Amino acid sequence: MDLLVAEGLELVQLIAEDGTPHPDRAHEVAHLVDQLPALYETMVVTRELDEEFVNLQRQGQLALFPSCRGQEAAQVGCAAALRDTDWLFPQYRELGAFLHRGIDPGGIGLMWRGAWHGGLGLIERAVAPMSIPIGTQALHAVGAAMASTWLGDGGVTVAFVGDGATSEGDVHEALNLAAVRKAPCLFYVQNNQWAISTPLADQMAAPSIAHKGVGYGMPGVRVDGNDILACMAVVEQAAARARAGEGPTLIEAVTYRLGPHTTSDDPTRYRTQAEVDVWLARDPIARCRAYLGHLGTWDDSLEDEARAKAAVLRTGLRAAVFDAPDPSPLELFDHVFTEPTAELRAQRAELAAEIDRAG
Amino acid sequence: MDLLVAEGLELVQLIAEDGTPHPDRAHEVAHLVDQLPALYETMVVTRELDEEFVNLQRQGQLALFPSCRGQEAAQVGCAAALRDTDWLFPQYRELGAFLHRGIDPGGIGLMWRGAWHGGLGLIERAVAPMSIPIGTQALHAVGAAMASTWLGDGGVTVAFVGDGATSEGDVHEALNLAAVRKAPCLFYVQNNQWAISTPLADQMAAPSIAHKGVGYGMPGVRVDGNDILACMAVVEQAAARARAGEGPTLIEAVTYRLGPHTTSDDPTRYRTQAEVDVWLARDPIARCRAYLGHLGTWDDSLEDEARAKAAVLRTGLRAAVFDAPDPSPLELFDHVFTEPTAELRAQRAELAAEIDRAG
Amino acid sequence: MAPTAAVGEAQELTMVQAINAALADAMEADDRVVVFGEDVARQGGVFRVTEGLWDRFGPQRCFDTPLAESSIIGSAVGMALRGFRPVPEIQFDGFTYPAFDQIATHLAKYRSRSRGLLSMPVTVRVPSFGGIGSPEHHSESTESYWVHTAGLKVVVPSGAADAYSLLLDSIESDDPVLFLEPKRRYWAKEMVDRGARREPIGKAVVRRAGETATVVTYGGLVGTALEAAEVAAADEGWSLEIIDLRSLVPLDFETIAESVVRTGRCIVFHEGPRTLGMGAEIAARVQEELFFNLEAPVLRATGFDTPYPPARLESTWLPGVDRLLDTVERSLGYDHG
Amino acid sequence: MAPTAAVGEAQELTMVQAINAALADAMEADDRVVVFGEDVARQGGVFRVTEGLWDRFGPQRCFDTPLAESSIIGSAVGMALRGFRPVPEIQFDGFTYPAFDQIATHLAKYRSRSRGLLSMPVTVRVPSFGGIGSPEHHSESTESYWVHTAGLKVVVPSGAADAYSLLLDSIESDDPVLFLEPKRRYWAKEMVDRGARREPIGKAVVRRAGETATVVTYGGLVGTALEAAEVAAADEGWSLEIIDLRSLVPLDFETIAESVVRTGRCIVFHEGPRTLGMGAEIAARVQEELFFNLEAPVLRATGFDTPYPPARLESTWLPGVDRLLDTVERSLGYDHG
Ligand SMILES: Cc1ncc(C[n+]2csc(CCOP(=O)(O)OP(=O)(O)O)c2C)c(N)n1
Ligand SMILES: Cc1ncc(C[n+]2csc(CCOP(=O)(O)OP(=O)(O)O)c2C)c(N)n1
Ligand SMILES: [Mg+2]
Ligand SMILES: [Mg+2]
Repeated sequence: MDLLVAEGLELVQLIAEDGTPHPDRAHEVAHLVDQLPALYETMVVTRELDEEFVNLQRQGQLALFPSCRGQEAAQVGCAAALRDTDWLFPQYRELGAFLHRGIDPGGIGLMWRGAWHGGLGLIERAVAPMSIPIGTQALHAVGAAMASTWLGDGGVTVAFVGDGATSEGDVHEALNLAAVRKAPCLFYVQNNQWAISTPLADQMAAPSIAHKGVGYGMPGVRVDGNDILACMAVVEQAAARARAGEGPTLIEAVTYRLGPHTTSDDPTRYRTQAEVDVWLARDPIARCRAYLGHLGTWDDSLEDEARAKAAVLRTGLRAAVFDAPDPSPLELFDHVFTEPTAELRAQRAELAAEIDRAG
Repeated sequence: MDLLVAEGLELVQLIAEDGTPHPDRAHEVAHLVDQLPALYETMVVTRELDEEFVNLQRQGQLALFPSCRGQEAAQVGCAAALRDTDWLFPQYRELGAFLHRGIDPGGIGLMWRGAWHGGLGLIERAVAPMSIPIGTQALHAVGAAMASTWLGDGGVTVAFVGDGATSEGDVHEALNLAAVRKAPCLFYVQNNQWAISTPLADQMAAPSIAHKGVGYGMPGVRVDGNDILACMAVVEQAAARARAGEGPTLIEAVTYRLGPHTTSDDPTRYRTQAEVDVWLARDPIARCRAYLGHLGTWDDSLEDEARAKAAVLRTGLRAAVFDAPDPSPLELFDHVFTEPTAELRAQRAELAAEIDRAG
Repeated sequence: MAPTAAVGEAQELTMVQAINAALADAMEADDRVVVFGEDVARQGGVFRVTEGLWDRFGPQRCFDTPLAESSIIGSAVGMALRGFRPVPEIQFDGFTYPAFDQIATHLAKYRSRSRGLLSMPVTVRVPSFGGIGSPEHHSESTESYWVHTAGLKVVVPSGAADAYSLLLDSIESDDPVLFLEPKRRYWAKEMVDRGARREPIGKAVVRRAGETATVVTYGGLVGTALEAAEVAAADEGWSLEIIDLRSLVPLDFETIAESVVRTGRCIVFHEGPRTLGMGAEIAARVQEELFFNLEAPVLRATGFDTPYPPARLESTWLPGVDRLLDTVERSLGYDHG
Repeated sequence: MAPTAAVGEAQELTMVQAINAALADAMEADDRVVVFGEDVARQGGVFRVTEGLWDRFGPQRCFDTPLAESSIIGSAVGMALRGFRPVPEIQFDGFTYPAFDQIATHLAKYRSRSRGLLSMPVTVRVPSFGGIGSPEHHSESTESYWVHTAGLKVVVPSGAADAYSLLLDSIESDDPVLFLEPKRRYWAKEMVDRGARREPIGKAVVRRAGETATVVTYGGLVGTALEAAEVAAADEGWSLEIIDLRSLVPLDFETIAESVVRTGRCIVFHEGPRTLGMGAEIAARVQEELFFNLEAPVLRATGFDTPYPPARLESTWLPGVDRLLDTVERSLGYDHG
């Protein structure tokens, strides 16, 4: 089964909304199914930590947090189909991918606390710092993918972008450059239907985001982003294609942002509860669980273990973030250049003196 | 005949390379054919003036000139299918369109002489100043098209861009915005195969530029840019569609830049004469003439009249440009703002004094 | 939405409400005024600055754009060219950068390129500057970029009343204006009279008269400077003169000069990085034109030459009362040369 | 392509040849160095600066990009992150603007954002400044934008020998460098020793010693200043000290100070618009740190606050020998305060 048919605009789905397996394709994804119990756990942990981040924000411990609730399958499924050495270039909402990579939630928390830009502990796991300016990271991903080819490391690079991001010039330039250079780069668009208050219909007029592949000469695939198996299968094929030197793929993972844009946002200003309810019924975690039930591999202990693991991580996150001491403001002067200039040394001394005087 | 079929990726051609009419479509374009003798003249005049601009550059009268040789049908055909009040947003190579609009070649010449940016006498004819930063004018066109809708003036706006320009983020953003707003805007891409030394194959990997329409939800049409009748027919239909409120169209006019990128360029560094020869054989002017011959409407006096008119315009151009006096440098201070600021008045006085002292 | 009141009757408004009122009044007065940007319509803007405009003026006059800043400015250029008066919003300071090309190469240069034939009456509203604990790229001081770019006016209100009046002036101006709104003063209240205009663009205002030294500032730091002046008066007996520039282009150098001639000392106070911040230009001008009047060099109390810090560090990094008063003290430490 | 010569043997090269030689030597020395941009490969660049690199190092190390400047810088960021040392070219100064966002939000901030974990050894080469009769947007002085943006080094060579040495230093530096090449000096020749390095980035050089006044300049105007100094010596008996900054970040303030302490007079000479041009920063610094040493205010001989003029007007608009000497005269007109 080739999921990357050039104008493959039907939604790839391997698990139906009620959890039943796709009638014909079970054998093709057998090798992925084994991973599902572990990934189920990651999704549950993602959901729970997401909740903890929101709590911490409410308690004044974080400045802001963008919840990924509803997008767990899209994120965990993507990360799971890759190698741990494949570089990821996230936007900011990819908690599920971060956790699958084994990134310490505390390093994410410190970013949202406002302790350091971009997050800590990501780079060490081949994940670029979170990128706030929408779409810009897609170009970094292409450059990194070109570098991978030159290094011959067999790596695939993934640019995570949102549906809103597809409007930015940088994402266009990234898709085009990747296609021209046949860079081993996947463009993984989480179409969560909204860019803050702007629905996809005000963002673009194309029949789907995946349709944009045609104009770049790369496959465009539309996958059910709430179906973890489908996400894995599509990413696996696209990654294999990229590793084989056949170039980039544009993947649209159709999903939904169940929460507000960030903790500062009030989505009731622009969307109805009825719409949210439709998507609540399509919960990716419940779907995975139902699927495992259909396969007969579900076991309640899986849930218990996931919750237990989540509890530990929640505690760890709270410990890392709650009233965490701030870095020294003087450190800011140390990272502007390899060596601070004379001017920066002088300014550092000025601030140090000011801090001293203030006691 | 609907030339704007959504994925219409066959080349629209109404006159075969040897000048024979399309076997089935003659009746459909009958209303355009009447204009051809006049347009033939405009093409000849364009070719001749183009030559004169190049001469003037060689004589040190112009700093630079980008020849449109080979693209006359694409340009004149497009302009001819529009109303004179439809705004055009050119790149810089659109001499044929300018002449069809009745713009004084002298105003174009003064730009290339370096007397004033953007050209003189364009705005008065609903043509925006020439735009050097590639692709940027496409966004102005969309804004102007939106304004047209609000004004209810029934106008269509045309963004001229090159094949190279399609890589720029701005062109993407323009296509997307126009599609979302259903702006009455045509994107007229003259695919002349080269962006300075960069061939289309290094610019993009899509099967054609017209294929990009799909990703924006607008028709993408590929037309033979050396077939003036086809260009007119396609633009006419796209303009009618836009005027009817049905939104923008992406038109790829496939043509060739027979000359160097500009008078500073040496194309032998990057392309073969054999390639140029192929396109020399497809000369748009000769094709139009042969077509008129096939129709039986050709008359040698047409050629004579065109040449005579061209001669007059060449003389006019030389007169306007040759050793033309420069504007006063002090004028620069007058157009920065509606009213010069105190600082600008002071600087203007400074320069005036400096000029005085220098005698 | 701004509470309604009869024209001519002053109301207490936050800066958010005042800007909202100015937009509504401008749209009411001239139907060529259109407001657009990311999330400005349905949502009323992430700071609610455009709240209610979509409802009141309809989706043609107030609309959401795709997420693409270059297209926001580029399309505004096209609208202006066809006679409209666009008032685009760029959601945050740092997101003007993707639109930098359209601003610098077109918005700023169209009048000049067209030899005065085409005006660019575009007011680019930008929630700007730091101080509210935002994530990266949401706290940038962008004014130096615009001030250096010939052809742009740059307006920075310090409070609600000025924001109302200066925004109306900006929208009515035929020149392009970068209207930088200090987010940290968005919720500060002031009496706003919708029936009257204050000093026009290009006129600075002395917010507090003094003799000891002149503090030149703008935007969010005007309030901080006034606070510092209180402290200085109480603790040190200094009397600081505080000048609110209100617009950086045009720069009201006369008001600065008139003050510095009296005080002999000048401190520029702004939050962006010091090198080539607005303080550099003012210092250069003051020393050039008032060389013999200065008792001390013009000094700068500013942000540092680092990227804007993460939220937890911003209050230390930002110039506040202490940095300003330390700088005044340094100025006073100079004896006659 | 640069004429070949044995290493260590000085050759007379144009600046174009010297830059070409530096690129070739850097690519030879380190295969992580990659050169790309619009028309740099087959064509060898519109100024032939990259001529021969594609042939010699192959299409992986030297390649043409699509026409999209943001992608040129954005992809360079990604390459740097994976250990390469990209040397992208932006074809002309004015076309850095579409890449402004990638430069300001990422190239400048990645090291800081990653808390020092990731370096950005990217050298952005930009044929820059005016003086050669180019069309609109091809003659911009962009340095103020980069100098104000924390995290970027800004290097501007004035001649072939410096261009060679400073470019190698830039490519070897782990910090991002905006390398602004003064097009008007592209064809000027100088002896270049490929075996040796000159003063490093961050070190200014006194190109001519003098006592009457200090002229601080860089890039294409260094030659003009030296010319002016000759005229001034011959006609007026003035002895001008000419400082070539070579890099604007880091700024070698020590060399400026050492000179101004002696001369008591300082003129900054650059071609970009005056307001917030580099002259503003230098004037601000000099008056701040050398207040008691100045006999006259720091003055600026610069371009004007207008868009860059059309080619026929540029020679009048640009600061030349006359404007500089008028300004020196103005400086000398100040008596002790
Ligand atoms: C260049 C830029 N413009 C605007 C913003 C403000 N902003 C932050 S998130 C966002 C919406 C992003 O939507 P999408 O790409 O769909 O991602 P999602 O938030 O839905 O995950 C906007 C407009 C930004 N961060 N960067
Ligand atoms: C933003 C920008 N980048 C680079 C250039 C330099 N440049 C001038 S023309 C050109 C090629 C344009 O190619 P295309 O769009 O195909 O138009 P053509 O010249 O073929 O008509 C380039 C790269 C420019 N003018 N603007
Ligand atoms: Mg989204
Ligand atoms: Mg072309």
